[in-house]
Amino acid sequence: MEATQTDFRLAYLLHLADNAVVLGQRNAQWCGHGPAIEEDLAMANISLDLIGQARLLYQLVAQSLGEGVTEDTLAYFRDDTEFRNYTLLELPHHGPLVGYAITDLDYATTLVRNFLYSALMVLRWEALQQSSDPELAAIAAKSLKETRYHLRHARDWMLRLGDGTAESQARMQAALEHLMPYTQEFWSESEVEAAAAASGLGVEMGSLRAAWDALLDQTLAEATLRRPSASGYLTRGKQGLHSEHLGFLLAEMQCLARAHPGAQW
Amino acid sequence: MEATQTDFRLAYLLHLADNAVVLGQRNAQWCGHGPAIEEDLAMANISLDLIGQARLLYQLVAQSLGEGVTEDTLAYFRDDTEFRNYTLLELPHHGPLVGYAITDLDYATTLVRNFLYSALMVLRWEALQQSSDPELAAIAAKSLKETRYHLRHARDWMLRLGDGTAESQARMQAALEHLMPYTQEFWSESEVEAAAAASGLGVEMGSLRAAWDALLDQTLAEATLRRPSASGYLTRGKQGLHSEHLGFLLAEMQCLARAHPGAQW
Amino acid sequence: AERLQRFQERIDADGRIEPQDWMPEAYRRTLVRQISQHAHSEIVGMLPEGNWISRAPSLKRKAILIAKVQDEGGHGQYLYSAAETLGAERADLIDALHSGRAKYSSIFNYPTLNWADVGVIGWLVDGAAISNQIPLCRCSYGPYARAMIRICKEESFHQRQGYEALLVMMRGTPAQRHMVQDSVNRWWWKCLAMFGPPDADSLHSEQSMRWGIKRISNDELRQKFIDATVPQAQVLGITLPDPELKWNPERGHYDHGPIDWDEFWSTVNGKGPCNQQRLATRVKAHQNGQWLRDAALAHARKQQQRALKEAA
Amino acid sequence: AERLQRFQERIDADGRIEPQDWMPEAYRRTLVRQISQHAHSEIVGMLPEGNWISRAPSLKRKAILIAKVQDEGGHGQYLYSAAETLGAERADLIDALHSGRAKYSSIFNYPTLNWADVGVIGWLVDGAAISNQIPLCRCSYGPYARAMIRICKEESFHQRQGYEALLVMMRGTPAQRHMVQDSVNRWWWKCLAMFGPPDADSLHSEQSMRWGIKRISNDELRQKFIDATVPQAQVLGITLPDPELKWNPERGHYDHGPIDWDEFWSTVNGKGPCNQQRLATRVKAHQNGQWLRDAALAHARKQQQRALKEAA
Repeated sequence: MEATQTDFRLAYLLHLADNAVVLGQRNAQWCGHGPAIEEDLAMANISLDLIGQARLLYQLVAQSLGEGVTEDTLAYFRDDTEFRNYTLLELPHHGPLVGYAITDLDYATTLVRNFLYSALMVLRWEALQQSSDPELAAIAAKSLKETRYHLRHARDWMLRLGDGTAESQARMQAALEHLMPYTQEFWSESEVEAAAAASGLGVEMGSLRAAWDALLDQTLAEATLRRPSASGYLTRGKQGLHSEHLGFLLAEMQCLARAHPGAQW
Repeated sequence: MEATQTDFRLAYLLHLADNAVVLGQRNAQWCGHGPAIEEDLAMANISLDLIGQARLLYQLVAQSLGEGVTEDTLAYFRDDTEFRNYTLLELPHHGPLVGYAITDLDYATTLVRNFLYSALMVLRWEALQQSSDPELAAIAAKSLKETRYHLRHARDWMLRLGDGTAESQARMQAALEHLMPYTQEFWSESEVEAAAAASGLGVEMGSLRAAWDALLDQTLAEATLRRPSASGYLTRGKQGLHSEHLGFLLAEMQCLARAHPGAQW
Repeated sequence: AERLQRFQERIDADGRIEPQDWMPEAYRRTLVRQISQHAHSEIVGMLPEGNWISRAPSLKRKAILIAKVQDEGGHGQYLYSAAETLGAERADLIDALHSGRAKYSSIFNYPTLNWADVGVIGWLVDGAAISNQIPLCRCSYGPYARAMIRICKEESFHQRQGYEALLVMMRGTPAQRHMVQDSVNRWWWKCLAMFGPPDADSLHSEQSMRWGIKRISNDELRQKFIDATVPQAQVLGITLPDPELKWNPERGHYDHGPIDWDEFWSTVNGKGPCNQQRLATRVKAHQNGQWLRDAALAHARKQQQRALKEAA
Repeated sequence: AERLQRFQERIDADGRIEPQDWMPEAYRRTLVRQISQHAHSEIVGMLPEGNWISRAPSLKRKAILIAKVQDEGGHGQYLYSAAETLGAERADLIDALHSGRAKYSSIFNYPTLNWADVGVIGWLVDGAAISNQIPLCRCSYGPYARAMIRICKEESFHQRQGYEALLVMMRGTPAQRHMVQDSVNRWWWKCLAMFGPPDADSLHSEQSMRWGIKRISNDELRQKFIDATVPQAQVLGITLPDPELKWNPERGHYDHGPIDWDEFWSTVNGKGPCNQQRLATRVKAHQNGQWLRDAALAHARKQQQRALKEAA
């Protein structure tokens, strides 16, 4: 019983941490390549927040695991199949292409993803402030403030670019069509989430859905964008079944740390 | 004396092998993304030849080193600073951009590089057939045949694309301007090459220069392309001082092998 | 009517129809559809395996993989040529693929997630493809039959290579064995679905049988594949992910559990994990290559005009 | 002439010139050139370190590096603002950079080749930059002086962070120590050249001194930097790659070997290892962002028109 308790707690925290580190890694790719200096700074800021959140969450897990496990062991020495992030967050910053395609970054994809995810996380962190785990509740309170900023940033751009030029609207709509099916994973059942919700550690995701839908609909209306159907393949990144993209992301992220096992930095 | 003999022999063979494996890795990136199916096949073919050459050369080195060293130890478990390839060959398939830029592949860059390098290697393998090292001479004979095909492929495209449309000519000329300065490294002195040439193992690179120049000039004239000056920064990849690009190339190439040290495949 | 009778007689006598022969329009259309779909599958099929070329864990395996993916491109090429003998234009066929009108084998809409997938695709996916294709070597249309003979030979080689790579991994570290098992778990059911829906639900089969384009039923081919694969899995030391899989001495065949046809049809109808990315990658490669193909054409025209001028 | 006299008197009395004050055209031009060049350096300077964000070997170092690169972008932003107080348009300044008319610090034309470069850039490159910049905190032009105070504060923080990261690496594995030494070998001489040519050869210095834009000579600043750095290198346990570097008790300073000014000028004049790739990367980012900036402008106009309509 005790073991199971720990199991789903750690799995739940890892899911939250992996989400943050993977999106943080992705968003940091814009550093030096953004469409305006202000956006380089904004994206760096969002990345920093996410990596900060990931660190706090990994540290909680590391404490529980003991035996020399650190935040870095968890970020750098687990393989892709051990990661529990939403598939949405590992996708590159462009439309649908195979894992080893190399192509220009598209800021529309970046902004739409940040909107879809931060809209969810504002609601989730809000709820997690009442988590039965006081340490998670504290992280939630801190992350909520940061995520509200991420949401505002993404939402502002949704409005400006949706209702900007014909080109910007087309780009935003295309990004939305591409990414929307991945949001199904937010609402799919997972044993870990169910157990976490039942125990009071986590939150019942279904309870956030109406608010998320409303936020999305209202933003899209203002942005003069159409809401695409979210149907299509149901991804399962949070259960460890990822896309072809995560392997490449982690290969780059982990290469140096793994070349020097045991080294301190 | 004997030790030095071995040192420069191994260093020379590694230089040749690293050239082949790095360009082979680069050219294989086109697989599935080429401008026509025929080009996917041609580039795969060139890659295969280069990787085959690298294997033979690494095997020679591994034999000399003994102690369980294999071709794969040399390709997968050396760091970027230990690689001795020309910088030209590690550049991505696009114009000058920083190491962590992500952008579309440009086939013009690919073809111009293959031309500049295979023009050199046809001459070099030809000469190395007379190497005092019979094993290297045998590899040279085999590689010469392959490289002649690589040169013909690249040269045909230089002519067609140089004297094709205005756009294709501009793309080829731009690729030429970008890559030409890197060819200076072909002619710069290195101790290893000097020692190899002196001993009869290698070839005096200066002795190939007039023929390379003539081949280039004649091809450019036919292709209605201008020969840019080759001045600019003198790269030193063959001495282990690389660009920002090699680290990324090797991180991806080596990630799986390094995640499973000691495994057989 | 007389021509049609001669045509059917030739087929019934196991003769070959050649490009210059008369053939019914529907026969021609069916063949163009099937051959081009097969060609598209070879081209799209380069992508899942191409995904691992840059990360192949040894130079030998890298070379084998590149050669294999190259062979697939080659198969695509001569299948397009076979379709061209029926009057189809390659540009039209490719356009049909890119616009979503033509299909390709749905198996390539699944991702390759670890290195063992390369071996498993060789062993199981190519294995299933060969089972499907061997009967086509006796297909009534000559150019297609001859292309299939060559393709089947090369595919069998790939299948043995794939299996051999898995044998080496299964003799390796626990992590390597785990990769193989994980990969088989993901691909096994998809491969069984490759033989198509149960005979009872199959649309085109009957007419194709009569025309000598299809010669063995889906269920029969699937059973043969399972019977051949189970002992190979045992030698390998992996578990096929079907608790109902067991030898039935009465039938003289292995019984197996039910295939999830909903999942299969969902993927066929565009909702698989990689449908969009596979197609978009091909479209993008084609678009990015436009300037080169245009220039090659322009150069050829210039050359021609120069030749004409010199001749004049 | 009277205004000019008052202007020079204010400067000589160590007063500040503010945007609304009269100033000679040449003073304004010199400042715009210098401030925008400094802003460009901050922006281009994001690239060498940005190269390692994705590969930072721990989450803590990744966060520190992102924050640092972000700070550099921020410095660029407020330096552009300072230039704007002199009547310059940011779009023009950026265009001057992208078209190659404006310069940026040549130090960013060298590649970052291992992780230690991130620490060494903090310690040595930022260190040299601070030595150059501290006198600018007393620059005669108010907005520039105030921007420099803030920038120097943040740069000093970066410098300490860089040095601390190197200390940790030097206490680490032999491979880590080797990285640090390799990095120092590559950067040391480039950093000494950052102070500019010897006073004897320096072009703009004299006038700039008189205008209170420059306050200490190149050679003096360089000497101070060396004197401060040598003991830090000893604590770190690395060898500075200059066999002639030694304490001269008579001068009360460290003597050093000759700087390779040919290499320096060659890089300044466009032939460094990364000149093209740095500039092309900035140009491409700018071009790729055009659609977004256009759309933001279009949106703002629409909003304005709606507001006007409502008001009417």
